[in-house]
Amino acid sequence: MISVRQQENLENIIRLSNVSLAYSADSANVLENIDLSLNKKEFVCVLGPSGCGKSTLLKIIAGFIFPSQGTAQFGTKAIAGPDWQRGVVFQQPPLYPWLNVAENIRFGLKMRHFSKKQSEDLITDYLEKVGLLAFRNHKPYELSGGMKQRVAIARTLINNPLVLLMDEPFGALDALTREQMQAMLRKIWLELNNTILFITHDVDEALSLGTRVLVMAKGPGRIIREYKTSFTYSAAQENTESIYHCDDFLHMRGEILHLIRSAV
Amino acid sequence: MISVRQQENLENIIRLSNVSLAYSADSANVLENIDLSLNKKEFVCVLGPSGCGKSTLLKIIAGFIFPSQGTAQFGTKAIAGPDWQRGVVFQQPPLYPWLNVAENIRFGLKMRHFSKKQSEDLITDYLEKVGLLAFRNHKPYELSGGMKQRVAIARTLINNPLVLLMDEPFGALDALTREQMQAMLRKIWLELNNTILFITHDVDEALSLGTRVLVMAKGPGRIIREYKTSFTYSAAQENTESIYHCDDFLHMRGEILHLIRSAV
Amino acid sequence: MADSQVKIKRNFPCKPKIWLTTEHLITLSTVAVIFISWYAATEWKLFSEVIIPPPGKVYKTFIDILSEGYKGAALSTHLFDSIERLLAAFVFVCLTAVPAGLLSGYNSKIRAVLEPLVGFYRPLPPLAYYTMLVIWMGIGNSSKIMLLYLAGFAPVYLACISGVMKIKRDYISGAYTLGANKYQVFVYVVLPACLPDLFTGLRTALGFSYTTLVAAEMVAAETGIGWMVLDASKFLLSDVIFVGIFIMGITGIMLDVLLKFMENKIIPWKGKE
Amino acid sequence: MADSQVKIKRNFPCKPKIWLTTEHLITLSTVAVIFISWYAATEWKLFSEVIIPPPGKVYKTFIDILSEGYKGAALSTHLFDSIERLLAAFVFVCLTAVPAGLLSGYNSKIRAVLEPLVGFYRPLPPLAYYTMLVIWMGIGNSSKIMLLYLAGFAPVYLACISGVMKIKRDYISGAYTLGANKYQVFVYVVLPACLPDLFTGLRTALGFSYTTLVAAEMVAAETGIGWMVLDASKFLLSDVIFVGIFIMGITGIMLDVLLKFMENKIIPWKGKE
Amino acid sequence: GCGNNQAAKNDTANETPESITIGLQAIPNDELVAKQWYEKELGVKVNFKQFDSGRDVNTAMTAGSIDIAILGSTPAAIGIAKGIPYEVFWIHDVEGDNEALAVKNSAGVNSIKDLKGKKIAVPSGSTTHYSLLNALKLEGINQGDVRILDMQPPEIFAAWQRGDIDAAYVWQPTLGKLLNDGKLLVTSRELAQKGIVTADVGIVRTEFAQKCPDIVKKYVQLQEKAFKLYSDKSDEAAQSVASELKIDQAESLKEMKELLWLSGKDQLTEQYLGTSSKKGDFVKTLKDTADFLVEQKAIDSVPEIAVFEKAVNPAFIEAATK
Ligand SMILES: Nc1ncnc2c1ncn2[C@@H]1O[C@H](COP(=O)(O)OP(=O)(O)OP(=O)(O)O)[C@@H](O)[C@H]1O
Ligand SMILES: Nc1ncnc2c1ncn2[C@@H]1O[C@H](COP(=O)(O)OP(=O)(O)OP(=O)(O)O)[C@@H](O)[C@H]1O
Ligand SMILES: NCCS(=O)(=O)O
Ligand SMILES: [Mg+2]
Ligand SMILES: [Mg+2]
Repeated sequence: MISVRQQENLENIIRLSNVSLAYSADSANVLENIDLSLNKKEFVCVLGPSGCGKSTLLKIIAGFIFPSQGTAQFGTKAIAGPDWQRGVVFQQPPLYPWLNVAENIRFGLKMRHFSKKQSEDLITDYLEKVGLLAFRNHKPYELSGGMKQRVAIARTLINNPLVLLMDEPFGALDALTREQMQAMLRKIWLELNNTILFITHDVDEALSLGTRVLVMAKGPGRIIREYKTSFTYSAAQENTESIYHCDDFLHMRGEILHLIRSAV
Repeated sequence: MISVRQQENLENIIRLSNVSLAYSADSANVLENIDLSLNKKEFVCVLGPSGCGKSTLLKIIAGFIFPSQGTAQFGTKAIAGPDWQRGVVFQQPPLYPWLNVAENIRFGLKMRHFSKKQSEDLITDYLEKVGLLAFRNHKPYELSGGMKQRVAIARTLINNPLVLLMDEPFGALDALTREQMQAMLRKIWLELNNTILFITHDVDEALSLGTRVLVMAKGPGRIIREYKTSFTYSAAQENTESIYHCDDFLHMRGEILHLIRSAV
Repeated sequence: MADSQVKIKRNFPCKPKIWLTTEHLITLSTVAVIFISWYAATEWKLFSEVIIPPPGKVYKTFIDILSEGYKGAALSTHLFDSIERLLAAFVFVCLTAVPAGLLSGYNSKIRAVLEPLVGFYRPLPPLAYYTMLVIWMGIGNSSKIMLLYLAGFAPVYLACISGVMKIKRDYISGAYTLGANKYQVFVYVVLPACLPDLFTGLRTALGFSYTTLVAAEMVAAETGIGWMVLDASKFLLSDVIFVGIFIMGITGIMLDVLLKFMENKIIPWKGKE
Repeated sequence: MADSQVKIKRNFPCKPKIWLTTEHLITLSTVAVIFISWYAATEWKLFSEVIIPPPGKVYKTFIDILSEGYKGAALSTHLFDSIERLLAAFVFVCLTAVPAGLLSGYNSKIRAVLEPLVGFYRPLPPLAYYTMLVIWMGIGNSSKIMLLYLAGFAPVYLACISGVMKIKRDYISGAYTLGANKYQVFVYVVLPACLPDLFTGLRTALGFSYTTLVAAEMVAAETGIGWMVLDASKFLLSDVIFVGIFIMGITGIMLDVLLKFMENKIIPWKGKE
Repeated sequence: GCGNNQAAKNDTANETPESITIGLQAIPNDELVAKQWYEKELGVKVNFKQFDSGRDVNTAMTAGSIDIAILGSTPAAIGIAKGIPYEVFWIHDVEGDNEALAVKNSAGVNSIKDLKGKKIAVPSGSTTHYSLLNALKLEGINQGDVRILDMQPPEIFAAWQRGDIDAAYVWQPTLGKLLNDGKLLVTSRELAQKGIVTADVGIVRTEFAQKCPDIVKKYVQLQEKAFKLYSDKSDEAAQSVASELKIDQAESLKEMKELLWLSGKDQLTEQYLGTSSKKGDFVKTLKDTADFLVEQKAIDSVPEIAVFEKAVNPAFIEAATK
């Protein structure tokens, strides 16, 4: 099964060529010489020290900002702005305070003219997936930090975009909820075949979810190493906890941690 | 040395007795029957599922909200509002956008009438501690998520409050930066003897930092288990990584994870 | 046993409303102090009656006008006519200034057309161009409503622009990534996100239009509270002027409270983001 | 080799300023269209000259007034006198309404005293109480400045209150936990956090005061742009009225641009939180 | 109203419009006495519009919002000079003791000559403005020797009370209030005797006059009727004015008597409007007024006398008294 997916992957869906970015003309480059392709159905995790430019990279792919140099493409077209086929889960979730939890989650479907009935079932489904069924009618400002993050995740996932860009989506979740969310995301990805770019600061998380792990360094931000992984398939089948103890995993984990430590 | 500290600890500095909290008269209790004492020089970590009321508990101790029932005391007095002796690191850091990084960090010292000269050295010191020396004159909106969090940490630590209340302070930090921050906090705590209440969703972090770990459950939020720990002393002396592999640690970690999983 | 149960005072972070707070008492005292000073000043004859009429006389005049009207029209007619002009203008403001302002905030080309025009007429005193309005639109209600409309347009328009400018960028980018098109972003994000500023603008506009009422009723009106005050001032009937001023002040406050009330109903999230 | 180097167009998320944008061109066209319609309307004599004087005549009158003055005073004197009154009022507004508004937002007791008073007088038309002001303060500059001051006070006061109300709670609690006392929170947090709203208030107030200029110069003025327009309207000198209106509109825009410029200098973080 | 509807242009001279609009001012003269009869006797619906001063009447005339109105001779001269299409067809009253120059007792002024260096308030562009400037000129006082302040009557009273001004040329009822601590220096009646005539005149929109001459004629007849009532039963006339102005009858009679009332016959004499074939002195009064305003730099230019000749139209009085 693994090899089948690998073959399908050959087609690029996102392609950054020689991208550099500076926030203003008189400041240094935040990203430099980034060459990155996301293949279809890949799950790419990005690791890197705080401030190395992970969010910046994601914003370029999302179409919020444009490379100062180089090109960014989605499919065969240059990225000209945001698009629902590139769904984004923000580092700080911008939920709409005038909508309640269910309405926030419904937002994308409404924009895309789903009928109310079609949406209702989907919403209930996703509310359950993120464990917030009981908070359906709450307003965002009545939620805890982790609950907000989960609403934001549901809001983007329900849209089922071709590409999912997620910026530390599980950052504010406790160990248990986090595992549940990881499992959910993995399942969705396996079923729906989205392409995912996933920023995290947790090496375990990156290894247990990604098919590819990128490690970035800072000053200026660049990709220093790439790992192909497949622990996520084992995790999907067996107990997740078990992969954490397998040697391959521990080895790669050690290598990455070492890399991050030494890169500074 | 450990026993010495234990003895000093006998004095309560924060005491919650039978505290319940509901956000409004017609909603259910978010916290119920909380009895919690923080002894002087303790480092208490709080774990618990997303939405169980960790932040709410911290807000009560900080003096931002008041118990609906029961009493909250700081020393011998009821908590009547915020106070610099109970320093707070927020889950979402409210840095002042009109001040640059150094000015944000200087804020507390300025309020407390430290001379400019006294402050300058301290600020440089703390900027170095959180790894942001180069960003001294940046504005908060020019920082990445993790950098903002570190500014907020420095801003509170520089004040050296009696009690430190920290709400997932390292949530947005990558593995390396996180370790550095943990080491820094541990060092400060050992040197300055603050009392710390530390909310986290990372069990490893809780065990490697705390002298006591509280586990909360939700519906309504309550403390279901307490662990005394002392891994932090070993971590301070030896390599931090080493404690993660010691049996005691793994055992307690497993127990807590199990507890969190089964509590739902 | 029932009587051993202790009632515990409960606190809630979101306090329930209390009807008579210390603040209300302070407000009442302030008003009382003003009335007493007024009474004292006239009682001791610090000013001539023509300058400041005693409260008693103003009250009597109020009752008289209430029962007999002023110059051929009942008080209610005067009030109603003024409010009608105000509201007509206000409705037009809502229908035009809100979309114009939001669109101007949203689209820099539209702003390039409208903002300079508004910027130009905004500081113009109504009295400076009222003559022109009367010449163009006649002396009927339309020139009066137009004047009130112009007074109200600018604050709402500018508030909307500034509201749009203040929207968090992530709210808008978020909507695009969820599949909204420009039009949907406008309706489903820009509009609700601007509501707090919109209401501030509407309240400013209402107060501002009210302020223009006398000017609007200066030419060839026969009814209206503004006209009544102006007419009374020609005959130095200071008691009538005072009655008119009180009515305008109090109805002004009432309209404002009404808007505030609507604001609280419509924007419960204000200040909680 | 030097000529093999390729110049690459670089983009930055924060774009550098371009001096003549499409928007500027649109604005210029709008203005041009208005002038051309004006010219055409008068050329084809759609309206009598009293109603709309032709641009040429207005320009001529402007030059005349510029060289000879209007009714015994140079144009610069008229303009200067008006601006002086405006600025005096504006300075008093800054000195009083800003602290009053911020304190009212911060302390509910202070608000309980001041807000109802402001709420009451705010909708009152200046023309309704101007006679009272003249009675109390005479016909000199002080009653004129007072009228402009009252016009400007309310917008700034209300903007400050609403600014304080909108401050993120965490900004304030954060300051307390860092050791600030009530006074320090006010100076170091409330004040800077309100600056954006404060400036909006100041700009509204300036426009609003300007709007009251003619009313203020209605009584016993011998100079002032407002007086000039009013006097001209008594003698149906529509060309002078137009000159006056243009001067007011353009100086109004200039003052507003000045405030906007200051705002951008003082609050670089606006909209970036 | 008549002639308001451009589309319904019709050559027949005597249309009966659906309604007409009459502009009033609060002046205790024949207009207010006659007001009670208009609706019934003009045979059309009548809308009344109340104006504060001749200045607003001119504005409304320019807009074509009113058909017939009353205003002072000064604003009338301005309007004609500016080419507003209306004609003077009636003189409601000649200003007498109701408009006067009052001086505050404490100012220590006993004659107009003493006014040098003093502050004098007057509503700009009104009849009294013209009267004041002429009164000063007659005494050889330069405009620069005094300070003339433009104020409306209510503010004049307020400023007077405070002692901000020394003198004022105003009309009733403010004038009466000022005299409580002031005295008269000169009245418009005295000035009229020296040829400085100011008056309140009836004007009609030219287009309306051409289309509906009958209504204008009837209107003139009603003024005559009011004049008669005033001469024969002054109490009754005073009563109707009193109820219009909301003052008591004695007060209204007193104020009415301060005005000089003219019958239609009086107006057809040389001294006033004259006849259609030979226009009277009032043409010159209007022209003089306008000339004077130019001299004072109040307005920029004055047309030929012929324009004023054309704007004075006694034909309706002639028709009415036939
Ligand atoms: N709006 C901005 N203006 C100027 N500089 C910025 C801006 N946003 C980010 N930066 C700078 O760009 C660099 C990278 O920021 P970015 O947010 O991409 O980091 P990150 O890798 O996402 O970090 P973290 O893990 O802490 O979220 C940082 O040095 C930051 O100071
Ligand atoms: N302002 C509020 N109004 C109403 N309910 C609230 C409010 N803030 C929090 N709650 C509710 O209180 C509960 C506890 O929230 P709290 O923020 O304390 O959780 P937490 O343990 O910090 O969670 P997390 O780990 O996700 O930050 C949640 O169910 C939340 O919905
Ligand atoms: N008494 C006449 C007043 S006015 O028409 O000249 O303003
Ligand atoms: Mg980031
Ligand atoms: Mg929390």
